[in-house]
Amino acid sequence: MSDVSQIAAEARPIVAHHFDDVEQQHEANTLGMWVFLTTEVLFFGGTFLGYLVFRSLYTHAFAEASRHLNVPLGTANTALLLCSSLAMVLAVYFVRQDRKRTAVVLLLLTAALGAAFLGIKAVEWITDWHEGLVPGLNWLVVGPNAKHEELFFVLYFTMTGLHAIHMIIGIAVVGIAALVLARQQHVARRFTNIEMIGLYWHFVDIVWVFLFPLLYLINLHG
Amino acid sequence: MTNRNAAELRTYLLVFVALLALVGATVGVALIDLGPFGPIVALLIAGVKAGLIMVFFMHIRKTTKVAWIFVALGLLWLFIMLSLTMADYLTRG
Amino acid sequence: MNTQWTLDQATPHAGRVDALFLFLVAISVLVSLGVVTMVTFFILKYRRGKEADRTNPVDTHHKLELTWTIIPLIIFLGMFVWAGRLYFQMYDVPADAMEIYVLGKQWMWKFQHPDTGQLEVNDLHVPVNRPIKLTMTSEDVIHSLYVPAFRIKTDVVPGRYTTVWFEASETGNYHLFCAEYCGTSHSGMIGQVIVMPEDEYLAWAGGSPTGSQPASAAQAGEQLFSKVGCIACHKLDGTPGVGPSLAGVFGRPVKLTNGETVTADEAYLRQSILEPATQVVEGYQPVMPPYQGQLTEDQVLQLIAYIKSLGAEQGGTQ
Amino acid sequence: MSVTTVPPRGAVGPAPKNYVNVNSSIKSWLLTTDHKRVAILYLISATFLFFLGGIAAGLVRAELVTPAGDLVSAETYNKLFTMHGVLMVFFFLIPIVPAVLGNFLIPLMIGARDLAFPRLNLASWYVYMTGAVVTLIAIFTGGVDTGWTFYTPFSSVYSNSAVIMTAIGVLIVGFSSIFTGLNFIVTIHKMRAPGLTWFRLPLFVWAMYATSLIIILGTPVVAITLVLVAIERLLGVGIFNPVVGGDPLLFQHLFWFYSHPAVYLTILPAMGIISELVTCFSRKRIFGYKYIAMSSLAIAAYGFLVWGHHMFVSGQSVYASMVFSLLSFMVAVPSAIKVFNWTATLHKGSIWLATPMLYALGFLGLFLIGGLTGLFLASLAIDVHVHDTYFIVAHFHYIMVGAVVLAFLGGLHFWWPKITGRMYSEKWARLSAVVIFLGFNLTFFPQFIVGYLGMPRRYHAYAPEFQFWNILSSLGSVVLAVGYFLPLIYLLISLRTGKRAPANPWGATGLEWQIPSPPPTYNFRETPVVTGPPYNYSAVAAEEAYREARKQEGQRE
Repeated sequence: MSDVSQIAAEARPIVAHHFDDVEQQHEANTLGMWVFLTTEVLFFGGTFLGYLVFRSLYTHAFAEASRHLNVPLGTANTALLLCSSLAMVLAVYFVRQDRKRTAVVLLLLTAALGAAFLGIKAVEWITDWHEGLVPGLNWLVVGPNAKHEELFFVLYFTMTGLHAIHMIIGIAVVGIAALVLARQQHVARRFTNIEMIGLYWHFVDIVWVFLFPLLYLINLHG
Repeated sequence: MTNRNAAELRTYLLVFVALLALVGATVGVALIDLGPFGPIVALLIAGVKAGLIMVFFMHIRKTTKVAWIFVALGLLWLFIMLSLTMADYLTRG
Repeated sequence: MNTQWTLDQATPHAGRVDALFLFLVAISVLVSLGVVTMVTFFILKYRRGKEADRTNPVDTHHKLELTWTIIPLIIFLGMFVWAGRLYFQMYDVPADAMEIYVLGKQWMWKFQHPDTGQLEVNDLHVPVNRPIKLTMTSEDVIHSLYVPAFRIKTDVVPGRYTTVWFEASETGNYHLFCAEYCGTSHSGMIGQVIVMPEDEYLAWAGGSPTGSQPASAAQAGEQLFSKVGCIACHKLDGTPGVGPSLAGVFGRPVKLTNGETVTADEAYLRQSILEPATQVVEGYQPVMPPYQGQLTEDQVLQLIAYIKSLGAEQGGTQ
Repeated sequence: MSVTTVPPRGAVGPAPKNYVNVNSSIKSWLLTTDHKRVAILYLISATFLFFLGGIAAGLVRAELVTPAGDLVSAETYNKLFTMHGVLMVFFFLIPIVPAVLGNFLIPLMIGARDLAFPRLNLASWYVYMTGAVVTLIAIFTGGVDTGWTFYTPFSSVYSNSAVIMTAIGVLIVGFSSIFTGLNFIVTIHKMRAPGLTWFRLPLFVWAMYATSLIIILGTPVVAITLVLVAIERLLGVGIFNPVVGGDPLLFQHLFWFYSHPAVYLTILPAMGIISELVTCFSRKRIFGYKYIAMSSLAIAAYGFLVWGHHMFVSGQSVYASMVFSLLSFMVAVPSAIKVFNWTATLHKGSIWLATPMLYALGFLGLFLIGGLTGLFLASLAIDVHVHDTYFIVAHFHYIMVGAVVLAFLGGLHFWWPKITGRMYSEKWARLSAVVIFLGFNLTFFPQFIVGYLGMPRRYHAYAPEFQFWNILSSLGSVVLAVGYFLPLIYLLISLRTGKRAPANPWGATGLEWQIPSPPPTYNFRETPVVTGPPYNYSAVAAEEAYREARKQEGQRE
C-alpha cells in the first residue's frame, strides 16, 4: 500500500483512462521513473569509463591536474545539493499531506539551492577560464604532464557540464511544479508528479556525490 | 501531526545530518595518504551516501520490487562495461 | 596473383586458416542441410490437407533441448580453441624476425628497412622464407594493413605501435590493402608485397640506382640524436648523465619512479621520447621536455633504430 | 487461451467506430495518444526512410559494377554508404518492429487499453521525426563521410563533413528508442490482463520485453559516445584524440558496447514475430515455450558481453580478444536453440503455406546462414582475415535484411488485416516473397565469396579480379529493389480494394484476434481474463475444419 492511497479521497490524483486504479497508475509512473534513472546511470557511466581508463593510465598527471580545483567550493556545493535534496523530500512529504503553502515554499527553496549550486559552479568555471585551464580553447598549462592534465580537464568539464545541464532541467521543472501547485486547490492531486520530480532530483544529487570525490579529492594529501 | 508523521520528518532530518557528516568524512579521509586505498574508500563513502539517499529520500523500499531489479541492472551493466573494457587496458602490455 | 575464384596461400599460416575455414564451412553446410531437410520433410508430411497422424503432439522435451544446447556448445569450444591457437601464433613474433617499420599516412604506406635504409612507398620488397616483423604506426587516422594472401590484418593506430609478423613461403606479388576506412581515397591506399628469393632481395636492397649506400635508419638516427639535443643529457658510454644512459637499454627491464618495472621495447622508447613525464626512470627527475609534435613518426623510428644499434656495439655496460 | 469476460467496467456505447475512422482530421492523427495511431505514424515515416536508405544502397551497388570508381566521386561514394548505414540502422532497423508492430500489438496482446504512457509514446514519434529531420539536413547539405560507425580520430579530427549534425540527429533518435523501450517495460510489467502471468504471455511480448531491456541498457552509452565525439570535434581535443594522450580504441569500446546489442535489438523482435507465425500457420503450440522465452532474455543479457569481437584486429590486447571470442561463441547458443525449437514446432502440425508462413520459412533459412557465418567471425583466426571485408557485409546483411526485414514483412502481412481491416492479395504477396528471397540471395551470397577472396569493405574502386562477384551482387540488388516495391504497391491498393477482413482471418489465438479488425480506440470493451497458456491450437481440429471448408466449397461449385 504505497503512500498514494493514504491521501484523502477528494485530493487523490485523477486516474487516467487506461489505468485500473490510482495504485496501478502510481506504481507504473514510479517504475517508469526508475527505468529512466537506469538509462541515466549508463549515460553518465560512459564518462566514468573514460575517467577510470585515463586515471589508471595517467595517475600522476590526474593527481597534478586535480590540484587546480577549488576543494572548499566543491565541498560547499556538495553540502548545498544535500540541503536541496532535504528540501525536496520535505516538499514531497507536505504535498502528500495536502499542505499547499509549505509544499510550494519548499519547492522554491529546492530550486533556489539548485541555482546557488550552479552559481558556485559558474564561479569555479570562470576562475578556471582565467587560469587558462579550459582544454582546447584556453589551455595555458605547461610542464611535462601538460597534455594529460588537459585530458583530465576534458573529463572534468564534460562530467560537471553534463551534471549542470541536468541541474538546469531539474531547477526549471521544480520551478514550474511550484507554480502549478500554487494554482492547485488540492496539491495532493499532483502527488505522483511531484514524487517523480523528487526521484529525478535525488538522482542528480547522487551523481554529484560520486563526481565530487573522483574529481576534487584525488590529491589533497600530495 | 500524528507520531507516524513526526517520525518520518525526524528520519529525514537525521539522514540529512548523516549525509553532511559523510561529506566531512570524505574530505577528511582524502587528507590522509591512503595510497592505493584512497579512491576505494572515497567510493565506499560515496556509495553509502547514495544508499542513504535512495533508501530514505527516494523510498526505494516502498516502491515495487521491479524498480529494484532495474537499479541492480543499471549498476551491473555499468560494471560489465567498466570491467571488460579495463580487461583490455590492463592486459595490453 | 589470385584469380577470380581462388586466393593464394603465400604463407604456411594461410594454409592453416583456410583449413579452419573449410572445417567451419563443412559444419555450417551440415547444420543447414539438417535443418532444411527437417523443415521440408515436416512441410511435405504435415501440409494442410494431407493425411498424417497429428494426434497428441509434443511441445516440450527437456532432454532434446539439452542435447541441442550441449552439442553446439562443445563444437563451439572446439572452434574457439582451434582459432585461438592460430591467432596466438600471429602475435608471438619469432626472435630472429627481420624488422621493418611501417608508417600509415592518409592514403599511402611508407616502409622503412632499418638495416639497409631502403625507403619504399606502397610497395614492400621482402625476402622469401624469412620471418618479417612489421612495427607499425599511423601519422593521422586509423588504417589497417591487410595482405589477403598472407591472411593477416592489423590496425595501424596513431599514438602507439602495433606489430604483426609473417613468413612468406611463395615468391610473387600480393595485394596489400588498407582495411580500416580512413577517408576520401581509402580505396586508393593500396600496394603490393613483392616476395623475392633471398639473393634477388639482397641485390635489390644493396645497390640502389644512385650507387650511394642510403643512410641506414640507425645512421639517420645518430645525426638526429645530436641535432635534436638528446646527447646533452644521455651519455653513450654507459655512465648516467642528467638522463639515464641509453647504451644497451633496448630490451632491458627498467624500474620507474612509480615502482613499476617495464621492458624497454619500441613502445616504451617511443613513449619516453614523445611523453617522457609519464615514464620517469627511478633516480632521475622528470625534466625531459616532451617531443610530441616536434618529431615526426619517421624521426622517432630512426632514433629508436639508433638506440637499438647502441645496444649491439657498446655491449651494454649499464 | 480460453477467455471469459468480466462484467463491464465502463459505459458500453453503440457499435464502436474503429480507431481509424473515429476522427479523420490531420490534427487528430498528429496529436493522437492512441498507441495504434502512433504505430501507423511510425510505419509511414520509417518506410519512407527505408526507401531513402535503399536508394543510397542502389547507387553504391551501381558504382561497384565496375572496378574503377567511375560513376560517382570517391567523396560522394563515401557519403552514400554512410547515408545508407545511418538511415538503415538508426532510422529503420532499430525502430521498425518495436515502434510499429510492438506499439500496435503489445496493448492488444496483454489485454490493456493503451501503453502505460500514451503521451510519452507520441513524444517518442516526434523525437524520432526531429532526429530524422536533423540527420537528413546533415546528409543533404553536405553529407557525412565517416561510415555509420563514426570511428575516431577520423570522425573527430580529420573528417570535414557534417559529423556533429549527424551525431546530434542520431543522438535524438536514440531518445525516441529509449522512450519506446521504457514504455514497453512498464506496460508489460504493470498492465497485463488478469490471469495473464509471465509464462502465458505470447512470445512476441517476451521478445519485445527483452528488446526493451537492451534499449534501456545500451542506448544511453551510444548517446554519451556521440556527445563525446561532438565535444572533441568542437574543442579540438578530447578523450579519443591520441595527440593529447587519448585513445581511439576507447571510442570503439564505448561505440560497440551499444552497437553490438543494437543488432540483437533488431533480431529479437523479428524472432518474436516468427514464434507467432510458426505457431499459427502450423496450428501447433510452440515447441519449448520456456526455452524460447528464456533464450530471448539470454540474448539480451549476453549481447552485452561480446562487443570486443569487433576489435580483434584493432590493437586490442590479445587476451581480451580471447575472452571476447569465447563469449561470442556462447551468445550463438540461444539463437541455435530458437531455430531448433521453431523447426520442432512444425512436427505434427497442419502447415498452411500462406504468405506470412513463406516469410517465416525464408527467415529460418537466411537466419541460419547469417547465424552460422557469425561463428566464422567469432573464430579469431578467420576474423583477422575477413574483418572489414565483404564477408562481414554479407554476414550482417543476412541477419539484418535476410532475417529482420523478412520477419517484419511476415508480421506486417500477418497483422495487416487487424491493422487496416483489409485483406491483401495473396497471389501478389506470395510472388513478392519469392522475388525478395531470390533477389536477396543473389545480392548477398556472392559477397561472402568476394569477401573471403579479400575484397575490403567501403572501397570506391577495387581490384579487377573481384568484378565478377560484384556484377552478380549488383544484379541481385536490382531484383531485390523490385521485390521491395511490390508490397508497397499491393498493400496500398489493398487499403481501397482489399476484401473486408474478419476479426480473425487466420484463426489465430492471440487476444488481439478477439476484437474487431480494425480495433476500436479503446481496444477491449471489457478487460479479458486469461486462463491458459498461449497458442492453444490443435492440428487435428484444424484439419477437420479445413476438410469441412473444402467440402462446402466443393458443394457450392
